[in-house]
Amino acid sequence: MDFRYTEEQLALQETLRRFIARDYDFERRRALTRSGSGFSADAWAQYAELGLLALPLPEDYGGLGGNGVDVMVVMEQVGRGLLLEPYLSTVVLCGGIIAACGSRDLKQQLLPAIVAGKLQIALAAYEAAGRYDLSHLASSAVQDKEGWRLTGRKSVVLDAPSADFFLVSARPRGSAADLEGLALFLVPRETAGLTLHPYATQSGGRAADLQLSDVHVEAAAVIGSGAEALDLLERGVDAAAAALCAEAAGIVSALNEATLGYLKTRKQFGVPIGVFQALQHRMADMYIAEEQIRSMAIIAATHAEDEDALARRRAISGAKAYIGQAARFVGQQAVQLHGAMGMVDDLIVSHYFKRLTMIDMTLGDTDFHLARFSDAGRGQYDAA
Amino acid sequence: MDFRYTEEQLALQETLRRFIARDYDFERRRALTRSGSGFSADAWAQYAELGLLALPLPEDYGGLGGNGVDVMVVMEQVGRGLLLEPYLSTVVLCGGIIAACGSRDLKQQLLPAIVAGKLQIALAAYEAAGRYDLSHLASSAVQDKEGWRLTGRKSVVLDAPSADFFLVSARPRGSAADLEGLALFLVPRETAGLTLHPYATQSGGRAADLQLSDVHVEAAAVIGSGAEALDLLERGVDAAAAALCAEAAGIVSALNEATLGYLKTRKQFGVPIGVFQALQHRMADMYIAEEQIRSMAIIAATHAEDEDALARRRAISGAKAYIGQAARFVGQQAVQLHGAMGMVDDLIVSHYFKRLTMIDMTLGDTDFHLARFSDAGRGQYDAA
Amino acid sequence: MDLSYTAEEQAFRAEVRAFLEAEVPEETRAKLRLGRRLCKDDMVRWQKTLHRRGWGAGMWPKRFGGGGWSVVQQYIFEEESAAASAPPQIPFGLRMVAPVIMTFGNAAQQQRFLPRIIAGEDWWCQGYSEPGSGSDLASLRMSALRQGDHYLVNGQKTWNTLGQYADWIFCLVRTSNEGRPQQGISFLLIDMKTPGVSVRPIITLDGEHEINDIFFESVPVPVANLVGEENQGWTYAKFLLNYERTNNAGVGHCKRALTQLKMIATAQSINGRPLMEDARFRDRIAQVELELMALEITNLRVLSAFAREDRPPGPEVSALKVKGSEIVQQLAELKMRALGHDALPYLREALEPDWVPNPLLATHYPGWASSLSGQYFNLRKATIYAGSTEIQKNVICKMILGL
Amino acid sequence: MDLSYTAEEQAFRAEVRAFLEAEVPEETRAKLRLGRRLCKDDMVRWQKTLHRRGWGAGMWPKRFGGGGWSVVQQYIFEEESAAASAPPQIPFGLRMVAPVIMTFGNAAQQQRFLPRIIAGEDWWCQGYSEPGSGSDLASLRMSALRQGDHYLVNGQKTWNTLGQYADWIFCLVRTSNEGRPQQGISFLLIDMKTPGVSVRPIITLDGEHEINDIFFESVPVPVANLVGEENQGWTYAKFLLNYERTNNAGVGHCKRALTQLKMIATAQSINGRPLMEDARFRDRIAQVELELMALEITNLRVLSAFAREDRPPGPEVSALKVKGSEIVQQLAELKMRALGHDALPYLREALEPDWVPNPLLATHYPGWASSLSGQYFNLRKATIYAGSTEIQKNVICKMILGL
Repeated sequence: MDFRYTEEQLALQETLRRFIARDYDFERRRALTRSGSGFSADAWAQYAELGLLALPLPEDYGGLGGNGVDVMVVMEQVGRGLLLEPYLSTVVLCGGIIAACGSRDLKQQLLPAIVAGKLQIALAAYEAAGRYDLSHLASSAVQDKEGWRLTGRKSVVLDAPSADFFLVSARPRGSAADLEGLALFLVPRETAGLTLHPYATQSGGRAADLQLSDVHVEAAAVIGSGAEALDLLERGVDAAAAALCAEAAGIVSALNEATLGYLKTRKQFGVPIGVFQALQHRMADMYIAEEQIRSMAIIAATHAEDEDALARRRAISGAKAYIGQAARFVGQQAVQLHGAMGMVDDLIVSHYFKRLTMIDMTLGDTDFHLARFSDAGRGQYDAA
Repeated sequence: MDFRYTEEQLALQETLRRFIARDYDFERRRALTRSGSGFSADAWAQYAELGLLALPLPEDYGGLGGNGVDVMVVMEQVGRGLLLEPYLSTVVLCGGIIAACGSRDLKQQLLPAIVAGKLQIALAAYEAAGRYDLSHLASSAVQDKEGWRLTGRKSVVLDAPSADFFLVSARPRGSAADLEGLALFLVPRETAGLTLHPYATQSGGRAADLQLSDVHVEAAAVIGSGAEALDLLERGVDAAAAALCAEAAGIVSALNEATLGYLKTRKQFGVPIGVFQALQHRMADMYIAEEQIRSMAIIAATHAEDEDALARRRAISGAKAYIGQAARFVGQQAVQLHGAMGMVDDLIVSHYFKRLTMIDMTLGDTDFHLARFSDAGRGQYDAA
Repeated sequence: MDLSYTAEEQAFRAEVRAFLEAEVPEETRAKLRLGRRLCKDDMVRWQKTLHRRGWGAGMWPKRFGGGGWSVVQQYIFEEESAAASAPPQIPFGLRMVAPVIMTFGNAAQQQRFLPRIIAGEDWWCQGYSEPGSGSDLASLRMSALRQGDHYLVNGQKTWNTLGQYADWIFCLVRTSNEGRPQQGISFLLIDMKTPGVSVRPIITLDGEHEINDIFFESVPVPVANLVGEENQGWTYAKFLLNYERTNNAGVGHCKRALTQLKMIATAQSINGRPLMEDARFRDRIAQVELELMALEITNLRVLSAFAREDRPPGPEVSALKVKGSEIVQQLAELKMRALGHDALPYLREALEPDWVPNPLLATHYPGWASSLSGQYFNLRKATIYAGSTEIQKNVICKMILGL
Repeated sequence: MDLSYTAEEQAFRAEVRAFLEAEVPEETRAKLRLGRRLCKDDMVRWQKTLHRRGWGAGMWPKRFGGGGWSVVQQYIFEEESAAASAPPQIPFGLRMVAPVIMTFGNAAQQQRFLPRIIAGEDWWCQGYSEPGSGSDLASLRMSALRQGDHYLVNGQKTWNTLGQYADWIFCLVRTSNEGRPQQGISFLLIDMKTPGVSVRPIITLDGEHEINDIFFESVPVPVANLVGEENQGWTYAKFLLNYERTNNAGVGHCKRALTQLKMIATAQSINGRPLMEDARFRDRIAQVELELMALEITNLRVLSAFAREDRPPGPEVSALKVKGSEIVQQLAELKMRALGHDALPYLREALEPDWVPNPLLATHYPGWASSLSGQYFNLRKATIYAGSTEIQKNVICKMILGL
C-alpha cells in the first residue's frame, strides 16, 4: 500500500496549480461562463500541450496510458480552479469508452484527434423516463442496408454544444428496461435529423437536450451492442464518476481553506468569529469530512479500471454516494459560516457550493449510487 | 384549537407528581426492578384509588370515559417517574381493545375488575417472523365443539408474568400474511398447554415468551374475528403507541432538566461546562427537540380514538417514528453531556436513556412506523 | 387540548378560500406555480385587493384598521393563501415597522404611516445590517447627527431586501457613542427619495437581484421621523426581531412547498415509474413532512400562548425560526433533487413571466423545473438572515435555558 | 497511490490467519461470537500464546522484543484477529504505558517492565481521571509527596477500566502546585498490591462491572517508579493519549461488527423474509459501511504518514477517534435495532459462558441476541472516554486548524 502521489503526479499537480494561478483566476473564469462557448479554447489547447488530453488514453493511439489516479490528480485541480473545459466528457467519459471498444479503426480515427485537442465528444445516453439508469431507454435504432436510423430524445447531454461527435445509446430491440437490447453509436454533430436545444448549466458549463429524428449513421458507427454496449457505458460512466469524486475532493479542500480563512479574519463582537466554539467544531467536522472524502476519492480512483464489475460498482457508487452527502454538508456549511457573504455571486465560495451540488446531480446522484451500493450488498449476507 | 390541559387534567398531573415524589423515588424504583414481580402492588392499588385504572375506560363499566389526552397526562408522569406498573398493557392496550369489542359479557366480566385493580391483562400478539406486523402470524386456532384450540408461539409479551389473562391472536384460516384470517381470543393465565418463559426487560419491567400447545378456550372467549379482530388490534396498539409517545415526551423533558442542571453545576477548566458554546448549542437542539416531541405527542393523543383509520395511522405512526428518532437524539446527547456520569447505573440519567431506547423498540420501532407513515402517503400524490 | 377548528374558524376558512379563489389574479397565480419572477406590481396590487376586503392587515389590532385576528385565524389565512398561490404580503411594513410604530411611535406617526402601509401605498424596507455589523448588530456605525429639527445621516446599510422597490426605509442609526454600543442606537424612518440615498444591487448566487447595498450621504431626516426616544432604538430593534421571527416558521408556505414536492416527485420518473413510488425518496419526503407536522403544532402552541398571556413574542420564537428555516431548506433541496438531471439546466429566461419552453425541451421538461435549483441555492439564506441559526441558539441558551 | 497489498503482506496475512485458526481457543471464540463475558484468563492466556509466537507486541520496535511491524502489517493483524474472534490485546500495558516507558523511561524501567508486559505477566491499568478532573485532566489533585526515596501517594482515581484485574497502575499525580497546573504533574508507576490501594467497582448502565474507583491512602511508591522527570508528566500524558487514540479507530473490530450486523439482519425476519432484504434497513447498513470504507483508508493514510516521517502520532489521530467511535456506536445501534422486540429482554445469565437458552426461548431467540442491547448502551462510552468527541474537536481546532 502507498498513499503518495508519484513524482510525476506531483509535478503534474504543480503544473496545473501554476496554470490556474496564471491563466484561470476567478474573474477570468466568470467571464468564460458568460461567453458563447462557456469555456476557453486557449485553455483547451494548453490542456493538449500539457498532455492532459493524452493522459488516460492508450499509448497505441498517442495517449500516455495513465490510470485513474493520474486522472484524480487532474480532476482535483479542475475542482479547485472550477475549470469549465469539457475534459470529463471528451477525455475521461467518451475517450474511455472509445478506448475500451473493439474497433481499431474508430480508435485510430478519434483518439489521436482527442489527444491533439482537435476533437470533442459528448455522451448522449440518459433519457428523462430512466432518470440515471443507463439501460432504461426508449430511443430506437432501426437497421437498413446502409446502416442504422436512430430516433429518440436525450436529456441534459453535458458539453453537447461544443461536441463534434456524440456517443448515442439506442435500442435495436427490447423494451425500455431491457438490459441487453441496446447499442452504442457514434453520431457526427452535423447529421441530418439531429437537433440540439443548448443551454447553460447551474455550475457555468454548457449542455443540451438532443432530438434524433430518423438520424442515419453507417454500420461502422456501431461502437458496441448488446451486453458489450452496456458494459462499455458502465465502464465509462464509472470512470467518469470516479473523476467527479476527485473533482469534489478538490473543491472541498479549497472550500475548507476559504472557510477557515474567513473564520480567522471576519470579526464580530470585537473578535474573529473563529473563536466561537460552535463554529470551531463545525469547522472540525468539515475537516474530518474532507479527509473522509479524500479517502473515498482514492478508493474510486484506484478502482476506476477495475475489471471486476461488482468491485468497481461498489467502490465507485459507494464513493459517489458518500461524497454526495459529505460534500453537501461541507458546501452548505461553508456558505453558512460565510453568512451573507456566502450568498453572493462575487465570491468564489458560492460557485464552489453550486458546483458541488451539480456534481452530485451528475452521472447518478446520492440516492442512485446509494441504492446501487446497497443493492449490490444485498446478496452479501449469504457470505457473512 | 386549545393547547391547554383542563383543570381536571392539571389536578391529575399534580396528584401524580406528588405520588411519585412521595412513594416512587429513584431508589424505591431501583429496588422494585430487582424485586420478584418487578413492580409495586401497593402502587397498583393506589392507581386504582386515584382512578387511573378507570380513566380511559367506558363509564358503563365503571370507567371514567377519559380520552387520549387524559392518558397523555398520566403517561407523561409514568415517564418522568419511570413507573414500572403494567398500566400500558392492562389499561390502555388490553383495556382499550376489550372496551372496543362487541361482547357486553366480556366487558362486564373484565372491565370493572381492571378498574378495581383486581385484574391484569397482557397482549400476546407479536411473533418472531412477523416482527412488528400484527397481521403476520402463524399461531393457529382450530374450532371444535367446545370452542377453540390454540397453538403457537408469541414473542416478548409485555407484563406477561403478572397477567391474569392474555389476549392472544391466532388464525382460524389463511396463510401467515393473510390480513383477514385471524381472530383474537381471551386466554386465562392458568390454562393447560400455556407455558411462559419470563424475564426482565432492559428498562426494568417484566415480559415473557409464550408457548401455546393445543390450548383450549371456549367459544365465548372470542373477542373478535376476521377484519374486526385486526381492527381491534390496530386500535389498541395505536392508542398504546400514542401513550408511549406521551411517556417519551415526559422522559425527554425530565432528561433535559437533568442535563441542563448538570451543565450549570459541573465544573471543568474552572467554569461550569455550560459556558462552552458547543455544549450550549447542543442543549438548544435538545430543547427544540423536546418542543417538537411534545407537539407530536399531542397529535398522537388527540388522534388516539380517531375513527378514521388512515388519519389515525398517519398521526400515530408519524408521531412514533418522529419521537423514536428525536428521543434517541436527546437520550444519547443527555448521556454524552453527562460524560462518564451518564454511563453509571447510580444516576437516573442512564435509566431514562434506556427506557427511551426501549420505548422505540416497543409496539413498532422507528423504521416500522416511518414505513407505515410513508407508505400511507404513497397514494397522496394523486390528490396533490 | 383540542386540535380541531371551531365552527367559526371553519366558516372563516371557507370565506378566505372563496375570496382567494375569486380575487387572486390568474396571471400571478401562474407565475407562482411556475416559479416565475413576481414584479413589484403583483405584490402591491394584491395588498390593495386585500385592503379593499378589509384584510390588509389581519393580524393588526382593530384600532389601527387591522382585522384583530386570532392566532388561529391568522394561521388559516396564511395556509389558504399559500395553498391558493396568492402572492406573499411583504412583511417589512406590515409585520416589522408597523408593530414598532404602534407600540413606540407617536400618534402623528401612527396616523401618517400605518394607513399607507395597510393600503399598499408605501413599500417599506429594512436598514439593519452594515458591512461590519451582521450578527453583531449593536456595533453598527451609520451615524445620525442632530442638527436642529433634522438628523444628518451618513453611512451604509447592506443585505437590504427589495430596497429597489422601496418608498421608505426604517434604519437603526448611531446617535451617540456614549456607554455600551447598544445605548447609542436610534430607530429612524427615512424617505428613500431623499437626496443622498442611493441603492446598489447585490447579485446573489442564483443570479438574481433581491438584495442591495444602500448608501446614505449627508441625508437630512426630520426629527419627526425618530421613533420613540433617541438612543432607545435597540429596545425597539429587539422587539421587532421577535415579531419578524414569529413569521419565519412559515408553516403555510412549507405546506404548499410540500405539496409541490409531491407533485414533482409524481411527475418525475425513475425507471419509468413515478419517483413518488420509490420508497427511498418517499421516505425522505416523509421525514420532512414529520418535522413540519410537529412544527405546525409547536408554532400554534407558542403563538397562542403569547396571545393568551397578551404579551409580545418572546425568545421562544427562536426555536420556530430555527426549525422553520431548516424545513424550508430541506423542502427546497428535495424539490431540486427530485429533478435528477433536470436540476442542471440554468435557464434564466425561464423565470420571465412570458417564457415558453422550447418544444424539444417542453416534451419532458416542465416549466416549474427551471426555478428549483435557483430556489435551493437562494434559500440557503433562510438559516442566515433574520438572525442566523447560531444567533437563535445563543438566544435560546441565554433567554430560555439560562446558560 | 496503490491500495493493493504486496506479496509479502499477503503472505503475512495468510500466516496470521493460519495461526489464529489454529491457536484461538474454541471456547474463547465461542464466547466472543455469542457476546458472552470474557474472563481475565481468556485474555492473559491469549497474550501468552501470542508472545510464544513472537507476536506479543507486533507494533513494538524489535529492540524491545516487538515485531517491528509496519502500519499495514499491524492493520492486517488486527483485521484478521477480529475476523477470527480472537480476544483483544489489553491496551493499557502494550499500547499505553509501554510507549511511554520506551520513550521516557530509564533502562532499568525498560528492562523491568517491558518484558513482563509482552509476556502477559503484568496486567496494567490507567490512573488518569479523578472525580473533579475528567476533560480538564490538568486539574487533577492526587498528590505524591516526596519523602526520601519514596513518594507518599494520596487521592482517588476514577473511570478506571478493568483495574480489578490489574497488577500495576500508571498514574498522573501532582508533585507540585507551582505554576500552571500542567507543570506540577508527574507520571508514576504503582504496584496495585501496595498497602493503601483499594478498588471499588462502578456498575455501568448495562449492569456490568468494567470500571472502578481506585483509592490511594498513604501509599508508598519508590522514586525508582517515577517515569522521566518529576513535574514533566503532562508531556508524557499527552504523548500517551495520542498513542491510545491511534487504536481507537478500531477498523478491524468495526469490520467484524459489520459482518455480525449483516448476519443478524439475515437471521431476523420482517414479514417472514430476512430483514437484510428490506431496502430501508439495508440502506442504514450501507451508510455505516461507507463511513467505515472511508475510515479504513483515512486511518492507514494517517498512520503510514507517521511511520514514513518517523514521528510519534500527532493530532490527526483525533479525527480517527471521532469517526471510529461514531462508527462503533452506529454499528452497535443497528445490531440492537435489527433485533426488533428481541432487543427488550434483559437476560443477565445469558452473558455467562455456560448459559443454555430455555428451549422455548431458543426456538426463535439466538444466543447472541441477549448481549446486543447491553453492548449498545455500553458503547455510548466510546465518544466519552479517551478524550470525548468534544475534546477531540478542540484538539483538531487548536493543533491542526489553528483556531
